Amino acid sequence: ASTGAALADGPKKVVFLVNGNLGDKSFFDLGAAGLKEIKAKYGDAVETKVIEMGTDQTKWMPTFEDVSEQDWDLIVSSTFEISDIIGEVAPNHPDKTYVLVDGVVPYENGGYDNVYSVVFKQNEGSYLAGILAAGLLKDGTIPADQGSSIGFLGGMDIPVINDFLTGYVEGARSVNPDIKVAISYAGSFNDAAKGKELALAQYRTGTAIGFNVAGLTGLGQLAAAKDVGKWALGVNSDQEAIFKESDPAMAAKVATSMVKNIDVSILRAYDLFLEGKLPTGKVEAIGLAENAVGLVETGNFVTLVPEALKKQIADARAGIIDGSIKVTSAFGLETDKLNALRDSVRP
Amino acid sequence: MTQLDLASLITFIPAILRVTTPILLAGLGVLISSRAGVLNIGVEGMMLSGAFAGVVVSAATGSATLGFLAALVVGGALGAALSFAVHVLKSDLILSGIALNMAAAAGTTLLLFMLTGDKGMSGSLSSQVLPSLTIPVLAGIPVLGTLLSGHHILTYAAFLAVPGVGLFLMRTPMGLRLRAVGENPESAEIAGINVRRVQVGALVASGVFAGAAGAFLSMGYVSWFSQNMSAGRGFIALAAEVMGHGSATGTMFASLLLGIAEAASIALQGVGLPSELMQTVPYLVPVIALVVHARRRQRLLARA
Amino acid sequence: MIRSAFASFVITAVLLVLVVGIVLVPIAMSLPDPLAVLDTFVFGPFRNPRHTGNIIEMATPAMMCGLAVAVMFRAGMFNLGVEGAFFLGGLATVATVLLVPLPAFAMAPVGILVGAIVGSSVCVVPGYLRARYEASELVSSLMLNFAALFIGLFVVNYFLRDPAAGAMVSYKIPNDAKLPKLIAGTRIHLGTLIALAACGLGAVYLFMTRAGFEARIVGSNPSFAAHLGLPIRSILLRSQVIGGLIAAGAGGIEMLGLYQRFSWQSLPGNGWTGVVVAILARDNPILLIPAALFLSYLQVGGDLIARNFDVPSEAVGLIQALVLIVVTAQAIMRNPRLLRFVAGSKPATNAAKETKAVEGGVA
Amino acid sequence: MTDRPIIAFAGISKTYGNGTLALDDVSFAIRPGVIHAVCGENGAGKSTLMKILFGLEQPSAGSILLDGEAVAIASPRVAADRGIGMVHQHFSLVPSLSVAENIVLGQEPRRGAFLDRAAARRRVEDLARRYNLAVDPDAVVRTLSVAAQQKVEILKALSRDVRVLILDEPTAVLTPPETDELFERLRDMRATGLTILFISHKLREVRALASHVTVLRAGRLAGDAPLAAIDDEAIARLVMGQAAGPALKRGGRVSGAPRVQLSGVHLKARDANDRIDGIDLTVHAGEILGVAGVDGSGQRGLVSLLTGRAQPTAGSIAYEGQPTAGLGTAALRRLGLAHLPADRFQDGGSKRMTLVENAIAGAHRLAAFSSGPFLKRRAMETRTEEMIARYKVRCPGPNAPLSALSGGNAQKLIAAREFATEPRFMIADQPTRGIDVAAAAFLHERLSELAAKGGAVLLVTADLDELLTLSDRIVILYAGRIVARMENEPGLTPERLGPYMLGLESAA
Ligand SMILES: Nc1ncnc2c1ncn2[C@@H]1O[C@H](COP(=O)(O)OP(=O)(O)OP(=O)(O)O)[C@@H](O)[C@H]1O
Ligand SMILES: Nc1ncnc2c1ncn2[C@@H]1O[C@H](COP(=O)(O)OP(=O)(O)OP(=O)(O)O)[C@@H](O)[C@H]1O
Ligand SMILES: [Mg+2]
Ligand SMILES: [Mg+2]
Repeated sequence: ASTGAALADGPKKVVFLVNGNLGDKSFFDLGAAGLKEIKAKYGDAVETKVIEMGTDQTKWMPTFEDVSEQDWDLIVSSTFEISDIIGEVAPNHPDKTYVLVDGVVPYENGGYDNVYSVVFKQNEGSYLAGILAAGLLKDGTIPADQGSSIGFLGGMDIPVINDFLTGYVEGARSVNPDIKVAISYAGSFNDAAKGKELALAQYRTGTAIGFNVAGLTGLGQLAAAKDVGKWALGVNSDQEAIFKESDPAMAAKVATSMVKNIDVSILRAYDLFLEGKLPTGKVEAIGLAENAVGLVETGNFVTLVPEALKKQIADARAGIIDGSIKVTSAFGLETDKLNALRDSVRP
Repeated sequence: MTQLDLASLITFIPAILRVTTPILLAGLGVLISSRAGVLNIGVEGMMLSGAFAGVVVSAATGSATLGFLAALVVGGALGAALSFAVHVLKSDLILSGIALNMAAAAGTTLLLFMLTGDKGMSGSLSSQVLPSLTIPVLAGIPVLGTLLSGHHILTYAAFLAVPGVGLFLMRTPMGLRLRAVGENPESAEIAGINVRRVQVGALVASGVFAGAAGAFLSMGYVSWFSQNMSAGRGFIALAAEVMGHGSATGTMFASLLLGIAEAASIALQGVGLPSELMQTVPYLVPVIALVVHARRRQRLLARA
Repeated sequence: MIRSAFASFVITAVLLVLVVGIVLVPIAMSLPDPLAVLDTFVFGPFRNPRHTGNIIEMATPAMMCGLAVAVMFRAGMFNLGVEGAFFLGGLATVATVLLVPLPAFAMAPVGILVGAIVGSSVCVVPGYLRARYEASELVSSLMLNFAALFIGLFVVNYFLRDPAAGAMVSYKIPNDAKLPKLIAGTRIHLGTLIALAACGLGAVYLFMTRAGFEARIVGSNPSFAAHLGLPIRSILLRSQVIGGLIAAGAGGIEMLGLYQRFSWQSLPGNGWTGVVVAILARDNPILLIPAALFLSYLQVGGDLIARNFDVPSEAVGLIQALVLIVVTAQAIMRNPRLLRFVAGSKPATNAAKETKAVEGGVA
Repeated sequence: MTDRPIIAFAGISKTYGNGTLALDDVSFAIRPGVIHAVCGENGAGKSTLMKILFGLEQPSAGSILLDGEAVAIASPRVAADRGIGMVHQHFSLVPSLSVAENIVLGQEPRRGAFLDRAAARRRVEDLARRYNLAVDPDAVVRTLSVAAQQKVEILKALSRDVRVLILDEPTAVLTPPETDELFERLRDMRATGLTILFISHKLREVRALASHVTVLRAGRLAGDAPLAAIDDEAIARLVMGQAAGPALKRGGRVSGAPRVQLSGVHLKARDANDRIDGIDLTVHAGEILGVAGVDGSGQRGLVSLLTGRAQPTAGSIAYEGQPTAGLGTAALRRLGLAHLPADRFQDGGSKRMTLVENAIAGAHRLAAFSSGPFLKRRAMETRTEEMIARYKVRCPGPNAPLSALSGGNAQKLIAAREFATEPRFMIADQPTRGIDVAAAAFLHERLSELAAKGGAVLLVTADLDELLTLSDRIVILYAGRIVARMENEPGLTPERLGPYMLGLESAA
């Protein structure tokens, strides 16, 4: 189905509904950045707005209903939690177009011709991060006295976080089948101090490089890495860049970041929408092939990573894109299987 | 924690002290306010605001000291604001504290956004941190060095503040007045003490401690401010004060216990039990400790 | 009496306008249409039945949590377990309707009942520890809230998680278990009636039954209760059980009334709202209703302006915080001069009457 | 000695925030160097006037002249600077602080930043020596007997170089020897030039101590005269607005079967003042057994044993022959116990609750006041109104909070509740402390009536007049033991009891 025909003249109106608050350095901030990019690209031809709905879930539905009744052309929101709500509201507003990032409505039930879902294969990006971490250890770029295992610091034990974990573990194993991964969950996404403490505990017990996937909590890992002189891997956006100016010493310990280009995907959705080519009525899973996820290959990456490892990463990337490498996803994975995976790499 | 030998236990100690520091600082703040009869529920918000002020001012001035002072001043000012609500407007103490927490969470995020265009964190600001201290001779000694040297300056400050606050409360004229006001304001009034002035002072002092606790988070633990980074530590500090039975040393031991429980839950993450269950440890240990303590006290009383 | 109640009401209203004005007007002035912002904040919630419905939906758990707090505070227990009880009650309700095979008509009542019983433990355990060991209920309830959160998350992760869902959420709540909606075009559900009834029953309990009377005696003066020979421990415990059941039941009602699945990943905050509402209502169950509606009205008005104008949601939070302080400000609300000004009568004459009444009683 | 008044009240009126007119155009003067008594019924406005003088309350109209000069006394601090000290009717000590800390509170000696404890202790010792009032400066106030606390209160007032000392019912809690001791001290102080304002309900004391009396009635000045110029009957008439009724006569009661028996009872208590150290005692039906003793001789322990709030550590208590081991207050109350507690607001009622609730509490489960789980509010109210009328409780109405009542009126309401159950065993603990003559006489009649109807009464009192008026038999407690038992024969005088109470003699 296509919504292009429904377009009228005048500036288009795009709204991004945040089911939480901005400032998470993740889904929400990246979504808001996507709207900024749309505005930057189209200027006066578009009107954009970001609405923070807060953490009280009972407020989300009323907001969606209000917004759907207003004259927005494109309504964007993200995370799986919002799927049920779009699932209920969208069929009542067939004249509106919805973009659901990192969530899916039940297309099999029908009636979702105005919803475009896009999910990110963060497990593919994390696979590369796993190769990088294990590779740096294996080839001695990180000397053995720094530690023998790699780390993973998650915000909570939830599917979207574990999707990073499965890819990360598999990538690391592809380099070193016996690699050990210290895994911790903070139980919170905004406690940087706790994040630092968890990271320090991992570094103290033999972790040489850790991957944080915990929003603002995860940034604590960078402070820990700086303190103990070990390595960190960022997530979602380029964490080296955040501190490049303000704290170069800390930025210097971020080997790379695994980025998830939510902003790019929203901009792309808007481009397609304008052209009348937005593939509504179905879900698109985007990953390395679409450049939707990947590693930051500038900054420290350039100087730190040996050419051989760079090539190994590039090969894996090609393998994933051509399908010769399959990366397990945590979505749909039973808790038992996930536990088995975690147990198998415990230091 | 694969092997539980002495060495790994010792490396555990700095972690305990770090986790304990903000709870202890804020707990001492709660202590001063509660002994004066004006329990400060707003520590959480004061902590958050202190963390924010420290980062912003140190970034603006390039001075960690000034940033730290700003954290103290902002904490104290919020103590004065709470006192204004309670003493002048005569609003409910608890409700005003809750309101202050709400306002601090909203206000710091809003100000952060206005200053940096980012609601999440202050990464773009080059803020300063307060140093850790290496104690010259001690640092060299094997076990003692790890125990006593190399901690953050505010960790030392927090533990040194314990006898300070204790002596202040128990041995100084002001402390005597403060306790009298908290226990029996009418009597204090009759003795010619300006009850309101003492309570204002206590709330300001309480705010200053909370501000220091906040500064430890944003200028010690990490070097930036992030949204809601106090993460409930103010409430844990309230618990520490109650568990400490209103004394400075009691508050210190309670904070240490809470710190140990938290540090243990962090260290135990490695053993592979469900992380959710590990995360209950810091909350269940204090309850158990409270009951054990209460039972022992009851038994002692029964025997007497 | 009625006149002075009316006077306080007028003062409240005027104050609110002032507070909102102080924070909102400067923001509104910077926007293209300042009047529309104020208009939306004040009247918006009543223009659209759905928004009016939002007030009532939001007030429903606030009333019940406020009631739970009031019942426990009245018995003299500073138990903050309402937050955790609400969370755990919601979870246990969902777990029951998902895991226990029940006929359709029994799902909601059994679910809520089980939820209430399981969830109430967060209030009852601190109550027991206090009654039995004199361990501070403030501390233990505060701590158990968090313990309940993580235990709940564990249960979701290991027993209720819908693996097909992309988040840590339970399977969908069966439609048969959901509470019926009462008014078309809104989400107002049966739970609202339950909450109103609960407040009424709460008032009956506290002021018209022997058990409630005893609880208030214990709460207002434990020594007096001991003098009378009241069984203080069991009264204390009974109050925490009642409070816990109400709070946890409220969690279950909220889940079956407004949610599709169990999807809380942090404490939802309703317990704190309950404390605020109870303090506003001075622990009076009937006053809980206007107090909860009032807070929800502020919230909906704030949401509307945040949604429709460039007003940051944090500014709304600031307004709400200020309002809380102002509406309990005795210096303003009980200011005799102000009351006299608004009510238009002189308390001096009242005083004379009262004095006479006192002296009349002497003869 | 000059005749110019040191203090003059000029047209003082006071209306409290709740509208109570406590003082209405009161004017009189106090000459320096005298002991000046102020009398009046409960609620006459005595304490209010003194609080105004001490800066705790502000007058609504009128002014105070000190040495002929109008002064505004804005706070106790100002009063202290002007040389006015006050011993309050209700203690104003901080229980967890030591005696010395309480006394220096507000003007602490310092050494550097710290409190100079040695200097504080010395200051207390000096004061104690100067005024001959022995106290232990390091004792924590909470652990002190009431009499000792009273001494601390006085020392605290004197510690600020006072010229005028206000004593608001200082003897209410003292035994006769202690009262005599206090009066000695007060006379000494007057001799050094101190002016003393003395408030009491006891005419005997007023006459023994003061040289001038002012009487307040319902907030107005009812009379003002040198004591030499006025007889007791005239004062009583001024106080009550009418002549006093005939005094109660004791005797004529026939005691019956043993109702409550204690044999070899011991109680180990945390507070040494509450210890019981081997007591054998029987209270019979139809008698009033008076228990005398210096405050802190074990009275509290005895009462808590008899009311089921403590269990004996050794020995046994029997109630009509049945052992009561393990029975709590509720069970004992079902057996017919009633208790008029010494601390009326601490144990006797709830200040925040209404008169109805206070009056019916405890009886609320009776069929008269409840049906099923519900209370019958109407019946409760009617019943309370009857109690208010019968016990002449001065109050704004049955739904006023107890806090709106003066202590005396609160006590009447509490008594009404405790008598209402027609108890078989009544413990009356300081039933008339701080209560005016008329109200006290009324309560005495009730106790007497109860005994006459066959009730057993245990009267614990520090007021020896009361003890001698009411009791059939008397036991004297000292340090947790009974040191004397006697019939209350007509010749018995307070002086005979004194040595036993102070533990100087023993006859048991
Ligand atoms: N703080 C107050 N607020 C309102 N009314 C008060 C207050 N204090 C005293 N009153 C009232 O003022 C009147 C005078 O009280 P006051 O305490 O002066 O009496 P009093 O002569 O000292 O009585 P007593 O012999 O009982 O001590 C009483 O009716 C009392 O109820
Ligand atoms: N806020 C108030 N409203 C009404 N009455 C009050 C208030 N505060 C105190 N009172 C009453 O006023 C009196 C204060 O004076 P005071 O302390 O001399 O009385 P009291 O000793 O308790 O009474 P009594 O002499 O009858 O024992 C008390 O009786 C008290 O109950
Ligand atoms: Mg008085
Ligand atoms: Mg009195």
